[in-house]
Amino acid sequence: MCLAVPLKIVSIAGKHAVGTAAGLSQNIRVDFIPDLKPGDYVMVHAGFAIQKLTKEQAEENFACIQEAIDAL
Amino acid sequence: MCLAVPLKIVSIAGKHAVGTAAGLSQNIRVDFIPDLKPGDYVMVHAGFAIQKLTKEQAEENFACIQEAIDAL
Amino acid sequence: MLFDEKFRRPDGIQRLVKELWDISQETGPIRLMEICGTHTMAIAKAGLRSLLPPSIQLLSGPGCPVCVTPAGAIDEILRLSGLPDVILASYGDLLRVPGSVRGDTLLRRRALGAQVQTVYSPMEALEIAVQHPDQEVIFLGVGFETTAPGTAACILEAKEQGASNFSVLCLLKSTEPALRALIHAPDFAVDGFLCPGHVAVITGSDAFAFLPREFGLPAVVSGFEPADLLFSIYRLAEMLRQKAPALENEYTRLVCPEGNPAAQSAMERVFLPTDSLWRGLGTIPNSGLALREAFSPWDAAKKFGFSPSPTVELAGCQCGEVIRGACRPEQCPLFGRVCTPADPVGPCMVSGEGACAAAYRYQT
Amino acid sequence: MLFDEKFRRPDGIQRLVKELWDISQETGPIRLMEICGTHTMAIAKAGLRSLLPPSIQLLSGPGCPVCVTPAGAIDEILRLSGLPDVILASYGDLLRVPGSVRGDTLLRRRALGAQVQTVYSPMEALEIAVQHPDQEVIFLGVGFETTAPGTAACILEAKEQGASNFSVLCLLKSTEPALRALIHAPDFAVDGFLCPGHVAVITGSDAFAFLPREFGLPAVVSGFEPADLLFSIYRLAEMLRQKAPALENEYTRLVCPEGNPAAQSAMERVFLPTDSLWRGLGTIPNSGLALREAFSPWDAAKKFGFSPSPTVELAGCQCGEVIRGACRPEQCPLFGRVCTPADPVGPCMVSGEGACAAAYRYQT
Amino acid sequence: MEEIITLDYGSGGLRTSQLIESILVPAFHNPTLEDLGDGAVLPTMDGPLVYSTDSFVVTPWRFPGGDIGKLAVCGTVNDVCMAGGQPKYLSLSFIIEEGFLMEDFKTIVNSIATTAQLAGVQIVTGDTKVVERGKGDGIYINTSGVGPQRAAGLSRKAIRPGDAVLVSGSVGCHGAAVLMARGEIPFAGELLSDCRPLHQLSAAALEAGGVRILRDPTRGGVATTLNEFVEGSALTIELEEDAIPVDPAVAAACDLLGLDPLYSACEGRMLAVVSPGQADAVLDALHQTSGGEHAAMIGRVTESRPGHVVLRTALGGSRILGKLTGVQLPRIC
Amino acid sequence: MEEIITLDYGSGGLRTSQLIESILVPAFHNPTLEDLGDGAVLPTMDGPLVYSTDSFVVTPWRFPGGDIGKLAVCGTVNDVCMAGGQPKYLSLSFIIEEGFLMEDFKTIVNSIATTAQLAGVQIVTGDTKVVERGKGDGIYINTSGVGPQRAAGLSRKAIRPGDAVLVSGSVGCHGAAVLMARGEIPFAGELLSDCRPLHQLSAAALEAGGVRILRDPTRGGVATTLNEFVEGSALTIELEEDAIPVDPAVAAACDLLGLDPLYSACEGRMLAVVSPGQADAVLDALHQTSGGEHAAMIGRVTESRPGHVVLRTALGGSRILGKLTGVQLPRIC
Ligand code: SF4
Ligand code: SF4
Ligand SMILES: [Mg+2]
Ligand SMILES: [Mg+2]
Ligand SMILES: [Mg+2]
Ligand SMILES: [Mg+2]
Ligand SMILES: [Mg+2]
Ligand SMILES: [Mg+2]
Ligand SMILES: [Mg+2]
Ligand SMILES: [Mg+2]
Ligand SMILES: [Mg+2]
Ligand SMILES: [Mg+2]
Repeated sequence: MCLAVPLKIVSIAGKHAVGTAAGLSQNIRVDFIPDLKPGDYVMVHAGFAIQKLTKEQAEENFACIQEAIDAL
Repeated sequence: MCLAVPLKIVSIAGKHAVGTAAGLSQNIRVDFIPDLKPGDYVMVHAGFAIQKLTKEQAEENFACIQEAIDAL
Repeated sequence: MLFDEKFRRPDGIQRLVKELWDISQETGPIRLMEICGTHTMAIAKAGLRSLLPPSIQLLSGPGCPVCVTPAGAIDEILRLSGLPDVILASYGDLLRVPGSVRGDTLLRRRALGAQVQTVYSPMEALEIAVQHPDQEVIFLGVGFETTAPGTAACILEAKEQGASNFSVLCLLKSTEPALRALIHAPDFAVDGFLCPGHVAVITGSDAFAFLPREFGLPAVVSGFEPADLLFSIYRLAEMLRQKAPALENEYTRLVCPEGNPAAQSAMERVFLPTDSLWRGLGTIPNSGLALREAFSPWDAAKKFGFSPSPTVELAGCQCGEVIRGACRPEQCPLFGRVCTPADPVGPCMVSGEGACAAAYRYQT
Repeated sequence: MLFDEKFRRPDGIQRLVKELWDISQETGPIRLMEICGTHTMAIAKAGLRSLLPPSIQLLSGPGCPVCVTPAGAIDEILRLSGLPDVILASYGDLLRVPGSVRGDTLLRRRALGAQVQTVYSPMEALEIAVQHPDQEVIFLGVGFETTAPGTAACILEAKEQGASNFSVLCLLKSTEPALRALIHAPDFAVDGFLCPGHVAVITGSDAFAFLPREFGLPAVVSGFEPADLLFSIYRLAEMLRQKAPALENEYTRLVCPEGNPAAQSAMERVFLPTDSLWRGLGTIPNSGLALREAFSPWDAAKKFGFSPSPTVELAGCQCGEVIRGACRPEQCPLFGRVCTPADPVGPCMVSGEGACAAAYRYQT
Repeated sequence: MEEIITLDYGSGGLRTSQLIESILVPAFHNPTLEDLGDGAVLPTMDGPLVYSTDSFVVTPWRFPGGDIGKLAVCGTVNDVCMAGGQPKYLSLSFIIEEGFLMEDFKTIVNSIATTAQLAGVQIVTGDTKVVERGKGDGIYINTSGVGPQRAAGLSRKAIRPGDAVLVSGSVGCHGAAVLMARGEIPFAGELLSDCRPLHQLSAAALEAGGVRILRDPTRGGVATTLNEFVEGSALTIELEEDAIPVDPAVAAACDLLGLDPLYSACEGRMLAVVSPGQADAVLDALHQTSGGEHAAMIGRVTESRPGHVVLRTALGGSRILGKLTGVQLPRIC
Repeated sequence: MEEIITLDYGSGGLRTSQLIESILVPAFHNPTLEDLGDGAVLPTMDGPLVYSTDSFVVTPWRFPGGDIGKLAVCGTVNDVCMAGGQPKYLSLSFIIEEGFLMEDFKTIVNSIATTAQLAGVQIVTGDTKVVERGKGDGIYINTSGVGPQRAAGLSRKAIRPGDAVLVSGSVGCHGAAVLMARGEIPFAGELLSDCRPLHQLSAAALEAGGVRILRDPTRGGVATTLNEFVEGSALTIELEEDAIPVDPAVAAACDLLGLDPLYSACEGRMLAVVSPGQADAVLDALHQTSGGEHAAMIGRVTESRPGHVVLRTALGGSRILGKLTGVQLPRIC
């Protein structure tokens, strides 16, 4: 029930925005994400963006795990 | 629009009655036919009996016509 | 069926037919009009025309409720079919009749989502209303005197039950005013009338006495079996030969001079005469029946409005002339080319035995 | 997809797996519970269990909103589905869950004529209400903290629009009280928790700090990709080996300690904590969310009543025990004989990756 | 709680398999079907084949004298027979509206199995779809059928002046029975559909010889079917009203609504046009075959009114019988 | 006023003839059909025949990459191909809800004609029914198909340990495209159905040799179809997740709704189990045939978990893929 997917924002109008993934687009609500710009990435659950997502954070996250594995 | 069929009355309850023909039965209204008894025949149009019909009248009617034809 | 069997296959038909051929030699062309749509059907079904001499012509008059309902009224009915939560209950006959737009019928509207149910009796329509308390049921009350008493009884019943979601769009018509209008038309050319037997069951045969009395036209109230019809036609021809126009009642097994008083009084209680618009005949004073004031809550015209435009008719359609006997179907410019039974323009092509439909099948 | 690709096919998996086998040699049997139903799905889809040593057991906890909704609540929902002019809008998940009568589900009710529409977002439910002004639309608001903010936003929007035919049956639940109840249960036997990443996006990872702090249980907030899950399991095992229980956040790309303040404040504006009934856990104080007084017009429980019987459960079903980790599916007397994926008795057999459905497929 | 058919049964998954394995395969058991592949492999049949299909949407699904299952077998069996074939294999495809009672489905399946056995055909391949509530009418069935050609050259082109027109029994029963079951005829009473397989009657006629064309007068009835025989040709079919067998109850029901039995559907009657020399032989053969006891010669082929069907009435008059123009009897097969 | 289909078109009367003569016969013109009898007479076909049927109830009737007409031809053509036949003749039966636009009907008929030509099959017999408003869903189509057997012995019983499992292209596109067209996937964008006839691909595979069984993974998808291959047997199918071609948009759409492309229907993909020695040859043949460019070997037959389909995940784990339990993707074919 907490399924969420990452989408790329292509346009914003107030609380409404359009996000895309793999060539598909979806109308979503962005009530809970301040300072959103087209080009940003968000995690979307049940039609609502619940958090912003950046490439840097994802890479940092992955590097952290990789580092720990490498240390085994 | 003035299609009518002769039915034989099998039962009566107030303004309602059941008529039959060729083994089929139909619920009809008999608002306009006083003194109706089971066994009587009626002419039915759009669910309403519009007139009583007797074997004697039918035979008399036919005899009349036949007589006129025979006289030709 | 029942007692009618012997009226179907009578002896002596040959003699009657021969007599008609003989008469027609003497009289020259005879134009007889059957008023009742059911007569038209019965004549066609028995193949009567094929037995008659060519000089005895049978014309189909204004006695099919469908054929006389003007396009403007159908337009209004189509409008009603589009109202939300409205169920129209109608005799099947009306479903194929187009309004002022060709092909726009209740059948089409139903295919597109309108709620239209066919009924056999007005009482069925009232039952539908009881079964669907959240919807408005409008019964399309077409017909003549035969149908009017049942419609009246249904309205009385609705009032008694306090049915608040039921109403009748009263399009009932009276025979006599229409016949008078027809006779007064400048192009009137009918020599005698086959009078509607089941109308006469209600009105009494005397209701047609004005035809010989006022207009010198022979008239026979006829039944619906082959023998009834052939014999009645013979009587009309014979009266014409004798130049002795009178009213005769061939249908004595069912019709008496004064009609059915209980049925008449039901009509009387519920309806008032009103002016009415007929296809091909225009507006005829006192030729329609309207609900009396006391029944306004069951009057669909008051509940939902009803203002048929008197002018809209399908361009080119001569149904009015055909009904008046002033034009043969083949003379209509649309006949057979634009207007066919599969794709009818006017109501006379709609019914399988309508004047135009019948003529279409016989042209080769 | 997007940035998640590399979390799907990470290098070094073999080393992680080997490490887990090594750890389990030292620690002996380890019982870890994933709380979130989406974690359960992701673990199954990645085939993670097949990689773990048999002594590391993954249990599916009370984090599937469907599995924790008691039969009495479903009965009430089924009742609502039978009200005239009511459309239920629901996430698909709920449609197969039986109430207290086996096989009686929303799917069945819909097949028999009830109006039940599946939606992906609460906003879709509100749109249905706008499109059907003559009907009452009830949104079945199940879910945890991830879902609650959107539900709150939807209710705020309904109020703003003055939508009078829309309401929410609020069955939202809170994670922390359920975990506390679980831990306090006499048969509690879990060694560490895989904490729900998307719940933590909203609440912040700090919301799970009570697990090590108060109960000495290691806890890792985890993402949903194979690498996330395997690494988080490794961290839990490692903390158990080290006997150093702590809260760790594996899902740093999305989860911060304090969560999403805008989402929290929407929840705060609309909801109040309330006691709530859980399947298998009974009534837990303050474990549910109810609409505040100001939103009563949009509260389906107030509009249509909602009194789930706390006692009705399907006879024999051990779903409650399974959810608590107190009973393995195979130990349920109905498992595999009476209760199968094609004909499920309890909610744990309903979902394709529910604990019982998964166990069923793996027994041969 | 009554068991119903839900969307799951059409999912292609577990429930679909259940339905096939627990209800359909046992009912129709035969080696070809049991393979359950994407299609059936039929043993070699020599010579040309006859192939036909029909969908059945009759409402209500159960009517006096039959049900949609019996109808679905008869309809296609009869079409294959009428086209000169010997029906051997049927395909069977259901479109079920969710909420349909499992018990009713079983009844229909049994009726299919019984009728198939009676008609000597095997159900060898099939399909089941379930549609959402409100997107169907309980159940629709499609069948197709195939079998070796028994007689070649049956065609309207073979009809000649002087040929006799035969019917295997009374006309219009099915249409009237269904209308009554629908409540469209405001009558109650026993009015049985004529629904039955025509494999024996058609075989008997073909064996007797001289058959130009066979046809089962389904939708549109006898009048429409006969029109199809002659339309656009130089030929006329002249019928004798008195010779056409009509059940009195059917006549009564039709009279009431102003309908004509000649336009009412039959689902177990056969029209045959037969060479003059063989007409009596064919009629005898029909009389001696079950279901043909009331077969009658109802007319002749002439050239009096090219392209038309003419009815000689009991009165001695005549009228042209056109094709049905539209739904007289709504949805009856 | 837009022309619509009314009950009259299904009456069996004039309108029905009009529809057949002005739309259907011209679209499908072939000598067998033009006879317009109760059934078609098919020329002699030597040897055993393959025979199959399916009804098509997809909603909406038009979807990206096809429509119900194309689907109805492909579905049956493919079933005949998968059962080892060479489809030659189709029957075609419509159930139309009154009010359906004539224009849309013509579009569908054209699509059927085009696809039939592409697939090398002739429409030889058919039927048209019209049902009342609210008793259908625009249009339903049934087709059946028949043709000579091209390869005998294709059967799950022929599968052996060591056999290779091949798929002709990416999986699950049709199911996802239809869900999106229905608005069940709250996405917009181009997601094309894979709907296409498999006559060439199946011919190529059979020609290359070593084929044990063919199947098009329609309802229930790849996972359910493969389960049907091994259930109740001593065999296992082991799939490699990484080897299974999945379109990124399909993956994205499925992810969003928690669905699995392995359970999503294909309508133009072929699963083949092939003997180990011929696997490469078959794969080459598929690669060289239109529609098979992305064919892949996705797994092997083993005996590790009798009766089950096992997926080796990208992570190196494994999971059992069961049959679909119920509607995951409602009504998609
Ligand atoms: S042919 Fe058609 S248009 Fe002309 S009068 Fe007759 S019904 Fe009207
Ligand atoms: S096997 Fe079925 S009845 Fe038993 S606990 Fe699991 S879901 Fe409940
Ligand atoms: Mg009715
Ligand atoms: Mg939806
Ligand atoms: Mg297949
Ligand atoms: Mg057929
Ligand atoms: Mg047929
Ligand atoms: Mg199938
Ligand atoms: Mg036929
Ligand atoms: Mg098939
Ligand atoms: Mg198929
Ligand atoms: Mg047919």
